[in-house]
Amino acid sequence: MANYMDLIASQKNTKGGIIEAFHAIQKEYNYIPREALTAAAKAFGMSEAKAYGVATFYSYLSVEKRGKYIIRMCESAPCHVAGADEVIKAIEKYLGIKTGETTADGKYTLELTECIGQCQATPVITVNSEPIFNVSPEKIPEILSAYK
Amino acid sequence: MINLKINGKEIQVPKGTMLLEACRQAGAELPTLCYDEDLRLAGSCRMCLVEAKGRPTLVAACVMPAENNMDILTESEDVVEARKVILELLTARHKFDCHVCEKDGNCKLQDYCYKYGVKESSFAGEGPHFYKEDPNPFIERDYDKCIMCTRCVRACEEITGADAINLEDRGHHAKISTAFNGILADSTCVFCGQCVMVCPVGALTSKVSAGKGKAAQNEKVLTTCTYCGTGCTLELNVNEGKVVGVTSNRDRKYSPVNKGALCVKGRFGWDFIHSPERLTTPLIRENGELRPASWEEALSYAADKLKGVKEKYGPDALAMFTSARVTNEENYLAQKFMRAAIGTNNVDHCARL
Amino acid sequence: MTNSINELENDAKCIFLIGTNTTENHPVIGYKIRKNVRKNGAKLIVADPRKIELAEIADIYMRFKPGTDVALVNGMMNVIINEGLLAEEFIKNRTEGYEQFAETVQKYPPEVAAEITGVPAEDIIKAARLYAESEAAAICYAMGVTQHSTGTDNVKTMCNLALLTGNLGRPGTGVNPLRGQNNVQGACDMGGLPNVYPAYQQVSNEANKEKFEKAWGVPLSGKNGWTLTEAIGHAHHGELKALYVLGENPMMSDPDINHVEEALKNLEFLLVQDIFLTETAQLADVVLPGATFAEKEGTFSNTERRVQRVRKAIDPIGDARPDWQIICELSTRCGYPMEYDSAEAIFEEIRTVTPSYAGITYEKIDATGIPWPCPTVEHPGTPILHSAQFSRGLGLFHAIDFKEPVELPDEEYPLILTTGRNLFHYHTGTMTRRASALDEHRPYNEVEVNPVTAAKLGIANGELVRLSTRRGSIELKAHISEIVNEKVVFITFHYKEAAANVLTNADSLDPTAKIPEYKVSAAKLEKIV
Amino acid sequence: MEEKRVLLEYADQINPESAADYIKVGGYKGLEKARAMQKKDLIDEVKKSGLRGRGGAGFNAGMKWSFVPQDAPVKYVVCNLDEGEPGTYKDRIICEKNAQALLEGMAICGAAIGSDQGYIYCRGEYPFVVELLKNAVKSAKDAGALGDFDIEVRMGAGAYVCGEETALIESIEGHRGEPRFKPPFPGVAGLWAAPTVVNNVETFACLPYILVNGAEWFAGIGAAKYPGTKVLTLTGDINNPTYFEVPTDYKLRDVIYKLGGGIKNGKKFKAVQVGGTSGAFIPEENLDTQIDFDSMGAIGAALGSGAVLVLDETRDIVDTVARITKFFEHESCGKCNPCREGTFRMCEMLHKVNEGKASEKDLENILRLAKVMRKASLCGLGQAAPIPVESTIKHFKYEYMRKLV
Repeated sequence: MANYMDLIASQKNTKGGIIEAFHAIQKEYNYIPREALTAAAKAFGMSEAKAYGVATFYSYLSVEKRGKYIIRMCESAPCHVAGADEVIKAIEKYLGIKTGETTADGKYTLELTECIGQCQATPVITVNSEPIFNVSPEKIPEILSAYK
Repeated sequence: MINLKINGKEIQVPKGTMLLEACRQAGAELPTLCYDEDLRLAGSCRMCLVEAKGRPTLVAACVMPAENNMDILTESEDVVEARKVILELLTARHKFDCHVCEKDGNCKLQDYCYKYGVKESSFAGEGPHFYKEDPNPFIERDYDKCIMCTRCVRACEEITGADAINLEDRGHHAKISTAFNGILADSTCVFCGQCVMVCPVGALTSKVSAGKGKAAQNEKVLTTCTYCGTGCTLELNVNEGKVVGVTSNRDRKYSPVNKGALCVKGRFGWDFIHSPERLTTPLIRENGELRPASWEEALSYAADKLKGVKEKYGPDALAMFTSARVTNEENYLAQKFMRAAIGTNNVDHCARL
Repeated sequence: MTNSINELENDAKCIFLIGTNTTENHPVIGYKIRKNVRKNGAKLIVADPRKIELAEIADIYMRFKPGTDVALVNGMMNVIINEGLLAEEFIKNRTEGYEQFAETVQKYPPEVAAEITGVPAEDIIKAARLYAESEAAAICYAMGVTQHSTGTDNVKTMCNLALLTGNLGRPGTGVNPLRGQNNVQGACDMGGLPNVYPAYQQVSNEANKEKFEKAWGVPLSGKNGWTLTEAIGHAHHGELKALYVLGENPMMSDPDINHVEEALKNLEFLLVQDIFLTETAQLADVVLPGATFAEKEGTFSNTERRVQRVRKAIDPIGDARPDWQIICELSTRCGYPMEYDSAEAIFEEIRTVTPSYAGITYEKIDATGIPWPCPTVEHPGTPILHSAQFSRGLGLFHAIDFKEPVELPDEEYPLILTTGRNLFHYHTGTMTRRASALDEHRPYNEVEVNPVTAAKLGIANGELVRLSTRRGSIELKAHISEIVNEKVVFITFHYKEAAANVLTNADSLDPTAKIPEYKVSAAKLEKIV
Repeated sequence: MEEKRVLLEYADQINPESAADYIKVGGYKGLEKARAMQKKDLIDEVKKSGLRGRGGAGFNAGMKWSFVPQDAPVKYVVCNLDEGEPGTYKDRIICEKNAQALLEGMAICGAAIGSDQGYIYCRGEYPFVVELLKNAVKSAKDAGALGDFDIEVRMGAGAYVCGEETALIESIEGHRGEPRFKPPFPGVAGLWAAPTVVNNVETFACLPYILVNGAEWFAGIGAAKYPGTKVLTLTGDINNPTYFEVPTDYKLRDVIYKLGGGIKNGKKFKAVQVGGTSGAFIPEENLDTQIDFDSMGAIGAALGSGAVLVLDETRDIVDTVARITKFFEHESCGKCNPCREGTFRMCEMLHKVNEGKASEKDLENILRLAKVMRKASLCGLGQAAPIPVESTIKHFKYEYMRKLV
């Protein structure tokens, strides 16, 4: 795993690039650990409180530890009318967790997302930002079992 | 110069004047919650909205520069309705405990609700509930009363530069928070209380003053801080003959050095005044112990002693340490006393210490 | 201060802080400096043995060895002279003594200064350029500069720097001592000093003496009195027999407290007037209860010489009385009647004998205080001194060589102890230790010790340790922090339970100002076993 | 009626990352031409084409550029690729099919305003587009196609509000994506307080074609007051849920029944929401409206992002709108009171209606709140959030009424 200091340093010359640094950290850690946030704040000349404010503003950034696979269910109107609610229920049932939670083994985190712009194939979920199209409750076990 | 009309009145203001100021000049004082003349503009509370004829939306007067030929209405039906709805939205989440609130009578939310006749909110529903105890002896943080004007965040950043607080999360989950929503003592907070100073409601109050007198009931006495040499102006809040708190006057005229800003000692370090350890009577040492004495006895005794030493050893056997903490008048008298009454120049104070 | 506080927020383009932990000791001035740096991009140079808060946002931070101020600034001035960054016109028109001064400074090339101070030569060079090349550069210092056996030299050196670059008499410039106490400026202005009457009129000058004899109606002594530190010494030796202490606490604030205690106990009569039974009052023969600032009228003069009103908010507590009334009563009983109706009546008398205050009235400062000199009622006051000329005419350069502090670390006492304040307490703690919230927040003293030193001594953070000097020792908690380097430890002097001045040296006084060397004592730190 | 493909003419025929491929089909000729022109003439040409922003406000692009002070030392060109309107993915399609046209368009804008630095702010939901664009920029730079003009790609992190230009700017600066008050407009003080032109992908991508074929050519396509083509994305109960590029005088009915192939499963049409989740719901009676900005405006709707969400007769309008209010509650930045509290309470009240717990009084409150949000919110998000609610109460009130207690 890359050291967060290196990840921050890689973005150091990106003007205002703390969000880019957060992306780089999240790619490795799946969330932004506290020490990493503090270090990023310092590197970008921002107070820790402000950096925390930035990190908590954006849905795709998290300051809390998350699973290895982050499953996001789109629930915007096009997916909603295509049956997103039923898919969410199926995922919750399959993983045994509620939306917003992480499985006990630390493998999966289930989140809701707004539209991910793949509306040609609703409903859509993403696993670690990779979209999976035309999902249905029945397909869920097969889809998720591929992520070990 | 810009020519515009406010409530039908033609006025002229310099270019760059915000509508808020222009309206003020035209005699229309607008309600504001997020506006603070010492802080960068936010334009977010939307209380100072006015109607600019011909525009599809209402404009926030605090952030809208006056333009030529604007035709502004400050209390039109739409404007009043918008303010009412905003107040109802704020009151829908505000913890109402005015009867025990330190800010009762000095609260902008209360004042505007009164002014616009907002008795109850049409939008009352669930939470949000943000209250979390912050174990520090200075500042009470009750975010169930917060109206998200962000004046505290801006004051912390722009006046003090402590950057201890900012916003966390977004939308209606957004709240004022330190990094990782911790306690102030673990943050970069220096407890200057500038946040308390700018809070327009009862979300941020002084724990030292709690329960000692509601803001509106206190008499305020303008004076100069007793601590360091900066010479900050502050207001002693007096209730029933006791000092119950410190606030500050933010008018440069009355607060030329600090313009209302204080430090933790100035704002929260006043209750030594009523410390039970205060000396309340003269004392005379007798048989090795200090015992209470009357003024007459103590003064005569002391004067006799001083005179005795002077007579026996000469005036230079006496000295006085006057004080860097008492007034000019007292220092003047102290050195005059030593020089004129005793006859020595043995007078000094702790300027060097 | 030669200049005013708000210039540090608005006008200074470069601020050189030396020996001032501004955000803790003058917080509101600290805010202004930070705002100027952040908002207007003012340059900031911080020189301090401790890596204080403002060092974080400084363009250059110089961590110099305590007591080497002269060498550091001489090094900077060497660069300024040799790189031609000096203000030639200003020097020519408004100063004297340059030649001899410059000769001395030539002995301090940055490499030599680096050797003495421990600051890298390139930082000294950078700091010199930054200060000298700024359009308006202000020097601010506090007790970090003055509380040395070379305190007077240090201050003169700061003046040299300002003179050399013409940074005087204009907005945003100046030599600005940040005074630590609410009315230390006023106490000096009012003649609370052994050698001067109000407005710094020398007592040894016959004309002055006559003027005051006339004003006060009695013959006066033309002999300079003793300074506070001298007086303690004379008490020790038995020449001082009676001492009247008004709102001071030498048992906490003076060097080598054990020595002070012996001296005070040696007096025939000790009179203390205070608001609390201070450590000093506990030794008194008579204690008179004075009033706090909330209980009386008057004026304070702040560090920028601004005379401001103090107003009575409440009646004195119990039987306490405003201090001016007590002095009047005492004086009258001593055979010199003093009768004033009010503080304002005293102020009116002050105006008649204090030229710099002559134009100030309570009415004029009802809202906004006025910085002296204010010679006439029409005069608006003087925020900036020396704009046209110096009080003595030409500004005088002083040729000053570096001198080592009196007590240097050795094998037995290998560390340098330096003392000061923290944000939450004030001076000897008489007030703040009794302010409930402040004391709750910072209830005990700590010694700041570098992690390397702590590791060497096997000390853990928060552990109780013993700190000793040749004068004595105290026990307090260790606070492990890189704010100090490996050779320095820092403590505050607010706490009677672990009083800093048990440790400090009463014999290392500045020869002119008689100020003790609080910033350098040789000390040792031990684990308590 | 047929599609008219301008931006997507070579879709799937060229590698979108490759500058060489793009040049082969005539790419970068527009930029060459632009660079040979005086700035003022270039701006005039764009003005004359009638090109209007393909995002929310439909502002004349050339006009917007003309507000940029020419003498400012630093200026920026920012591309808004934060298409967060649910049901919208046309900017992604343009990038995936013709990314170089976007880059060329930005460089043309740079030439017009005198900027050599562009930023593309791509939504965090499209990490693969970020990669694609970075490769495309590299390819163009390597080929020397962009000259001195540099483009940096930044990735958002899940905030719909960053589609608002000033929030987007805040986000590039590394801040919370909270909109700024205007004035000052970005054209005067935008990114890092420098004059900044913000346009979206589709707007920029039109520019090479305008330069190559001339302003008059462009002005002659589609609706006179909103000329050119528009890429639409069809979702919901429609037989062909995909994207189309059509001239702007295309009619809504044709979008649904011709290109879209009509309603799925042979059901009847109930409503269509155009422009994404912030758009109005349009009933059957208005289907013969042209899709251009002004025609849509005339029926109280908006073309917006060009998303077309079709609902069939079986759909529950209140349920759909309740879901939409949840979207706004989630995406409000929280800066201004009417939006932060309004979206929250609107969502609460809509769910109350949807759950059959609301009274007529609640419906009154909903409309009262909607009006104030529309008039008093700081940015477009709060101003548009109540539109789906108001438009459905207007056109489908019976659906609400039947759910009241």
